Amino acid sequence: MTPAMIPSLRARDYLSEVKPIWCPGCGHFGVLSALTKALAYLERPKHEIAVVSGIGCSSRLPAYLDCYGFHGLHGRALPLATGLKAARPDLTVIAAGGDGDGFSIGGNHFLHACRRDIDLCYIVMDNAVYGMTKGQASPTTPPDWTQSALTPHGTGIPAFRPAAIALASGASFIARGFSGDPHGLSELIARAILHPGFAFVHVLSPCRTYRPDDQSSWKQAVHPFGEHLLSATETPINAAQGSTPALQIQDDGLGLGILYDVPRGPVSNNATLGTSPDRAAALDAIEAELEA
Amino acid sequence: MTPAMIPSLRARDYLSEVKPIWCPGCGHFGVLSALTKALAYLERPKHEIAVVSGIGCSSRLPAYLDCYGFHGLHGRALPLATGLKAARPDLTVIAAGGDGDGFSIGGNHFLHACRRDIDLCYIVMDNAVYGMTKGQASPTTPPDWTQSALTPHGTGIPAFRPAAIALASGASFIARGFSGDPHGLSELIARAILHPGFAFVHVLSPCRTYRPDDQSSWKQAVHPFGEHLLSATETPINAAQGSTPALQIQDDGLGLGILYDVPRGPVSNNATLGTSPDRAAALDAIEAELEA
Amino acid sequence: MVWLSGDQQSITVAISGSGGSGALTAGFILLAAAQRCGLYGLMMRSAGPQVRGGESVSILRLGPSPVTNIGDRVDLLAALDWRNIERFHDELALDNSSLVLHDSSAGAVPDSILASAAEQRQIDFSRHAAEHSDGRANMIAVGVLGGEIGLPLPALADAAETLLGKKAAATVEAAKACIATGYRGTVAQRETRADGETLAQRETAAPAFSDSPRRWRISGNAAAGLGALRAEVGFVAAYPITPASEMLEWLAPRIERAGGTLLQAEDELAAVNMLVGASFGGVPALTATSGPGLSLMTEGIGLAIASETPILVVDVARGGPSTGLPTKSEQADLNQALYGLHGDAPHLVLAPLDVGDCAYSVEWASRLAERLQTAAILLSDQALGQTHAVIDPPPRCPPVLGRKRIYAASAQDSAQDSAQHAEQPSAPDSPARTSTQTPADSIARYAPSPDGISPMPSPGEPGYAYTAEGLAHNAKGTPSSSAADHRDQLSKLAHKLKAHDYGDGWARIDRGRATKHATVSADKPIAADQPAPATISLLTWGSSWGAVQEAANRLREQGLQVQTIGLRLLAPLQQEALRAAIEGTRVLVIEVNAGAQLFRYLNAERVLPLSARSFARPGPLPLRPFEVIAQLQDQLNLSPQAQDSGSKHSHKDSHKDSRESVATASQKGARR
Amino acid sequence: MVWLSGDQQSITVAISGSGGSGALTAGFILLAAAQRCGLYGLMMRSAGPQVRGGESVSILRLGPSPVTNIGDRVDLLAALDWRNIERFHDELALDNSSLVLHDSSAGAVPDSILASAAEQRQIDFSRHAAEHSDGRANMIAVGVLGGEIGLPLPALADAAETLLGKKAAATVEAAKACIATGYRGTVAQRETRADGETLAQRETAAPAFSDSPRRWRISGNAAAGLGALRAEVGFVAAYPITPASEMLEWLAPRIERAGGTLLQAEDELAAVNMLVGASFGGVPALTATSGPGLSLMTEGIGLAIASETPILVVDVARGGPSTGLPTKSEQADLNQALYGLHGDAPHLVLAPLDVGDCAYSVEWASRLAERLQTAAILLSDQALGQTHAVIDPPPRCPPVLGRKRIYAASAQDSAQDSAQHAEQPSAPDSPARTSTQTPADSIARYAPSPDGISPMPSPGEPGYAYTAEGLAHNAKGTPSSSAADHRDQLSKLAHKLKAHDYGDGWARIDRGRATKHATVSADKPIAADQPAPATISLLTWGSSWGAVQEAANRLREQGLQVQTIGLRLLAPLQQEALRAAIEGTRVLVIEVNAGAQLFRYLNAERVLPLSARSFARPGPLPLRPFEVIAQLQDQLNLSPQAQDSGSKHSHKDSHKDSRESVATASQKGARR
Ligand SMILES: Cc1ncc(C[n+]2csc(CCOP(=O)(O)OP(=O)(O)O)c2C)c(N)n1
Ligand SMILES: Cc1ncc(C[n+]2csc(CCOP(=O)(O)OP(=O)(O)O)c2C)c(N)n1
Ligand code: SF4
Ligand code: SF4
Ligand SMILES: [Mg+2]
Ligand SMILES: [Mg+2]
Repeated sequence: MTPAMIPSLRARDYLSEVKPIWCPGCGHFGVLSALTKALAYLERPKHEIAVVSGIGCSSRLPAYLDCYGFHGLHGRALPLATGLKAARPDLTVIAAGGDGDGFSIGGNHFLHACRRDIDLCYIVMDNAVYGMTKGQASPTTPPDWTQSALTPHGTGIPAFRPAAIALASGASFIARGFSGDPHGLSELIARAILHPGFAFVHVLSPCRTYRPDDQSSWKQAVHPFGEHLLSATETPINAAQGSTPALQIQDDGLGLGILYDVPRGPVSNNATLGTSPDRAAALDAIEAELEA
Repeated sequence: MTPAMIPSLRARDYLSEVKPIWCPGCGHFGVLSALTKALAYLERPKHEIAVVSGIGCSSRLPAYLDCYGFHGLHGRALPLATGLKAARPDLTVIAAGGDGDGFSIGGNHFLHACRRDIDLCYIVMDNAVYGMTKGQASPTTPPDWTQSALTPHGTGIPAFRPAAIALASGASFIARGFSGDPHGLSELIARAILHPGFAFVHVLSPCRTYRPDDQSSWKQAVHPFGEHLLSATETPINAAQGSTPALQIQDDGLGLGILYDVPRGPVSNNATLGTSPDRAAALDAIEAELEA
Repeated sequence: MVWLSGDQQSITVAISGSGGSGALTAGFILLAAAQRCGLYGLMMRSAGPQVRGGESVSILRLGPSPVTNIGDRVDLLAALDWRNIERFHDELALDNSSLVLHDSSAGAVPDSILASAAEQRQIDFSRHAAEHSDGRANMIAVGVLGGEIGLPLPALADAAETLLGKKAAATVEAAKACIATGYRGTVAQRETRADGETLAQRETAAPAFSDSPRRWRISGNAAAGLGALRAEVGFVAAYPITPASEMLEWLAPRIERAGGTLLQAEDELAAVNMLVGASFGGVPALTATSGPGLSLMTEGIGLAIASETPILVVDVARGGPSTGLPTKSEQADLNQALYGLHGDAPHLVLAPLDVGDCAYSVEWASRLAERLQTAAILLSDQALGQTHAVIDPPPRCPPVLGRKRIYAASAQDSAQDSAQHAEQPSAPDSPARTSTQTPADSIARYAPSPDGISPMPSPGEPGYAYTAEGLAHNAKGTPSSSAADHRDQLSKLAHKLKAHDYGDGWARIDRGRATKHATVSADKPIAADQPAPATISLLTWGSSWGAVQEAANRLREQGLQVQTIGLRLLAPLQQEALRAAIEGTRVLVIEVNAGAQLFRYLNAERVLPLSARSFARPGPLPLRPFEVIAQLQDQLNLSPQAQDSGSKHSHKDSHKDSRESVATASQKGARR
Repeated sequence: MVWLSGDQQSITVAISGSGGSGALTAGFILLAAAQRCGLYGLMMRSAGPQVRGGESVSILRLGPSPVTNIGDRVDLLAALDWRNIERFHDELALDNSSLVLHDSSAGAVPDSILASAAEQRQIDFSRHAAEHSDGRANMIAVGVLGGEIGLPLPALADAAETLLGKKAAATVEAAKACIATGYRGTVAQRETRADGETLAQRETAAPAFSDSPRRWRISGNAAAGLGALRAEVGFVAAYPITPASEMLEWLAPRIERAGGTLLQAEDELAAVNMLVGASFGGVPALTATSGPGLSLMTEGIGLAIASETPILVVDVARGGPSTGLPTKSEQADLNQALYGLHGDAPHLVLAPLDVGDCAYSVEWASRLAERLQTAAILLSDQALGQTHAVIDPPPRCPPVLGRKRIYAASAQDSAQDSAQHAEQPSAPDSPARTSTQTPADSIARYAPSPDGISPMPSPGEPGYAYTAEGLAHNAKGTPSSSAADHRDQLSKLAHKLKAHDYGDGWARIDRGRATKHATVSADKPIAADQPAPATISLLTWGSSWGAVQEAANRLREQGLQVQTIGLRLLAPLQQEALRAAIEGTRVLVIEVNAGAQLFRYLNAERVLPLSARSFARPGPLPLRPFEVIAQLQDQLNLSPQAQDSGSKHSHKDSHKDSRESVATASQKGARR
């Protein structure tokens, strides 16, 4: 991001007129701001961007942008984004949502979107809680958090490791940002959008209301990812005969930066649109075959 | 498995009278036989065992056993097993199914059952195909397999790595067996049943009909897992402050044996049944509180 | 504005304020204070779109006899400030006999309030609060409103102490001091007012505050949770969703006290399948969700039905379709509950009729599911679930036999009669699982039987191992695609539901007591207390019951012979009983949804006369009694005066006419 | 057993055998041979529970005029062996005029076959096959049956060559040799038979084999896929499930040729949400599934409806409930298709009436969904989807305007009339997306409009960015919980479906041509060809159409004035048109499910007279014409003789009586 580049649209031009319903101090404000910055930096025309989401406080994001958007179903942002991108490869498609949306009810789509490696940017605003439904434990909530009446003794189960799962599932780009650092986050998002494949951006985005301590404790605990390790060799698709694929993950969940970045080719089982074959002729030929 | 132990029931006593619908030569026969061997070895009374499954050729397993069983929904064996075990901790609960059932439609439950670490044994009979629906690609199908009309150019996406996902999700026991080696497999299953937590047994169980080459190619390729690596340190639940949890996975998908085995405590958010409190008194007290 | 003086049977009070103003806390304290005086009441609340800290309104209605609904209008509004008050305009329903109390520092009275022509009065809530250290305006409002309503000060103070109990002692004391300030100011002010009532008179007239056992203060969601405990539900799995989460949050700590398990699932697909597993294990199981979750559960519910594994799904409905109106009410999930499964999948559908009835209905639904080895869907909604009410403790549900155990299969029919009236409402019809008795030969899990219920063993019982099956199967449970097996099992599923005797619980039918003007006339014989045969039936379900009930009472006072029918058991529909109940009456079917879902369902089952009419309008506004009265007059072409001259209802209506009425009625509803 | 001699309008042939015997291949070759002779036909198949290699049966019916169903019985059975033949007993429907050909080496004829009293004849299929190297018994059977039926040998050989084309040349040659052996043996044998017909006579009588363009040989699943291509569906996402997978497998390579995308999803939840995404992107999208998948899709379908994003879900139904009968047919998903969503969620439900109609209906459903910005559910079933038929190429669906584009919103009404009759069936009512024209100001995505359809931009169009919304929203799409916004948007959703002019496609109505005995009488004027007004309506939907149609033809030949009505558009129900169509007739509603789902639905909508009756019985057996005739006589108390004396139908039926009929009729159905 060289200072020489002066974007033709300012970040705020990407904002719609809808006022966020978020609580004052919510981490998601930082993500919104970082995203508009990234889009402005990339100079993507607003109408060529589509931001789709699930349900949750975080998933309210699309309406706050002056781009095309879809506020879909809880947990289903990724399939919706996948269908959109597969049908309209010309668009910049961004999926966004929360930790509950993406890792609890949407966990299966997360696994398979990572594997499928379609060219999407997926931003998860992880606040380690269900904000929208008033403070239940999410998969990333620490096991000993007892503030939810639904799990009065805590969940008792270890927190979900989004980066590890993404790596094990085959994601080709993994980054982690912090909503308290919108500038750094905007750069990660920009790179994720540029990545030609599935790019997962894990954002620590504290919930002011239900986990009021995260804001300050995360601010202190985050650090550059550099010293840690995320590596994958020999994914099954490009493994040499006889070699042994290996994954290594060393991650305290608080390291910021690009954790993993290995471009892979596009999905091959999709006939892309826009090659504009002669539909009518194809149909005629197919109908003729029915006489055989 | 010391030869001194002579089981009171023979393996075949665990078989029901229902004749399997499996194709001759199907790998799943080997799993059935290994499972009955393991049960006989463990001397579990038949009526204290429940085997639950999803839908698929593999998921037909329960009916072939003379235990309690549930042939449930496609992809939902694990939640059904979880509910059963949580409500009836006295039972030995085994979940079983296929790669499509467990890793495609059931992927989310796989993630969360590994995390939840409830005392279940989960046997996935992986034949890298959807047998029951006549030969479509499953998550573990190699990307270049073009035999399914639904993916005529192959899936083009790397195969799902069950062991890596299980490890990253927090499973406490991971093993891999081969249906062509029912004896070795029965030992793995026995150990999985004995493991006090979620025990995942990944079984290479070839589909004779839709992937006829796997039987012989797997027979040649499998090897003891020994030389490979599956390790997890510092899972979030027991991480020391400031330490960095790490996972390492080196696995060609064909190594047999126990890949990982770290007992963890039982889930703590479940009040267990059977502590037999005075229900009526509890109810009276709760009702009285409504007057406050 | 005088407390229940003269004819006034109840008072409706609203408190509004922006984020953090404590309008809800104030409402809860007033409700608890009413509870402390032997009054009835209910409180609904409404909030803006913000997750937290947004503006909100609490609306309470209090009275000496059971309060069934929020009424037509608000008598008294305390506005702590005016921010975004327009959002609540529809819900506030002020008119020219309402009184609005507002803070002088809150700025100009908004147009929407002015337009209502309500009387205005300035009260310096915030200035009075500032007189106390830690003082808060909402507590001044509690005092002012308590005084206006006529609740005794000790009741207000005790309520505040209970509800704020977890806060610092200083906070509680400050609250009590503010309440006293507000209360005294109001009552003193009245002393000087034209109505001349004295403080002493007021205090005498006020209901007594007592420590003796009180009525219950409970929300519909909590009552539903209580029903689960009463039904001995031992396993709950669920995924959070508004407005059902509170039922789960109420249950989580309490089911543990009762020895059960609650598990937060990764999604609704998991939750419903967990229930099936637990129930297969012999433990009654329940989940709570709302529309989107119910959609995700339909496949699992179908499995419970096909495999004959009892489960109960409580749908605390919100506005639809899709994600819809998460925090507001509508009765629009009836279609899905009745018909939402693939294949022919007969099951139970029930709905509670009021807050307390959530306990009764959930208990009954769970016990019926257990007995009939099927899935039950219970349709609560936001208007029941999130309404807090002061009520008489709800009764236990009628006795229902427990799961049919395999041991007792032969002795079944004889055991049934005696057990039906046993004190224990759910005695299983067999010896306990610990019995050492071993059967001579195994009984097929899905064997036919006269009542359609096959005995169901639980894992752990030796000799009965079976595999529960969601594929079409034969009597043993082995998958079968034979037409005969399929037909036999399908008719078994249908028959067991039809054959069961549900008793009287299927509906509340109220033909009214003798009308007021009848009882005051001393020369009427006691037999006049017997309700006259009805000529009009107001037929409804679920949360609409309260408003319909009040509408009926008013109509009766006008001399109309009105009966109300609230269906509690929606499926299987008790056709014969319902036909008998509406025989010879004009029927108006009332519900809060756009699609006239109940009306269509009753037509599908051919229980309604062709003359029956529908009043269906979408949510989210709560149904008000006056709407029902207006529709009655409009649709049945019936004003109180007209009725006597009107000819008795018959089925003479022209066929054409009546066939058009589905569209007409529901369109009318939609247009409102 | 003589080919179509005399009155016989068709012949039904079955081939059975155990795993690997090739009974299905034999059936396919016979069907293709019939196609080559200008005949019509259809072939159903049935298999045992084994995944592969289990025993199976193919049942074909062939004739010179369109074959609509499998008929009442099997004329001719070739049993390659007897293994597990009892499994197919119900489907084979042999009687004392059937002929059974069986292999002498297969052992004793099973009791079930003997009980049918069918004529037996031994043919040494396997011995004859052994005469050829690589020879197979099933090919001998093809020859024998071809000869019996009277298909010309060259047609059989050509069919075998086409169908076995991918195999080794030697295999194909062996097959042809076996076919010739079987054929010649049969025909020669007949020469010596009592009927004295000579080979020469047979060959003359046989239909001609020609190379000229033929009728289509296609399955319902393939036809549905073709409909998708015709509708310009550009995106398909799906998860495999029987019996829908074949539709997807047919489409996968072909949609690619037409420039579209097909994606195998991880589950049905993903699939349906992928459609919503693709369609939001402007590309018509479709999925295919069966009951369990439809259950999982209901939440996503609701999103499509609420967000007004067109999608089409094809349900190739199988027997239910739950996992049910994966490989067998039933029409039991109608309830879920109509009512299966939470909230009020109006949408389209259609059903094809025969194999070819799958193309027409899928195309129409997709185009309607596009135009009306809603979800369409199309109810095919296993009996249509997996039936292979020889048919005339099905027509294109009627013209439907494409998506309403934002540019043309103002010129909408005028453009509509002209475009409606344009040659291009789906001209979008606006300039193409590439237009450089930029609007003065943005139009709200969910703005009200007279036809209820708001213009819908696609991403990429500058100036119209909007966020599609599944929450209740205002005209701009901003989430809103206001009662007015909710009511407005709900009525828009309902209105756009009601207001659309669906034309004649909503149903097939057949009042019959002049009956046979009318046309043979030469002195009748041509006007006699006009059908007489019907007195009986046989009302049905989906795959039941064929059998109902044949039943009606037979009844007409007996002199009854019968009309058939096959509903193609089930929702929104075209009440007025349907009422007009059945006016003054006695109505029997016919369907293959236990719950009388269509009958109940029509009652819910109050379109049926009280005298209407239901014939509903569960699957999986295909509906046979004789069942319909028997029910007609039974339920409408009507034999052909009785009709003239019977009084003309009116609505006089006692009310009581008619209200009981739901239960009665459906129970009768269930008991069959
Ligand atoms: C099918 C379904 N289940 C449950 C819900 C209720 N629900 C709405 S948002 C949400 C969780 C939101 O948590 P998260 O995704 O972490 O977002 P946050 O609010 O924390 O930003 C849930 C459970 C729903 N809308 N749909
Ligand atoms: C909800 C749902 N979707 C799809 C299906 C169809 N279906 C049945 S089995 C199966 C796949 C089975 O594959 P796998 O689990 O690998 O088992 P296998 O047959 O290979 O042993 C599918 C897709 C179904 N029954 N239910
Ligand atoms: S509840 Fe939490 S996540 Fe939701 S808006 Fe408020 S602070 Fe943000
Ligand atoms: S299809 Fe494959 S997996 Fe299924 S029974 Fe046959 S061999 Fe086994
Ligand atoms: Mg969150
Ligand atoms: Mg498989």
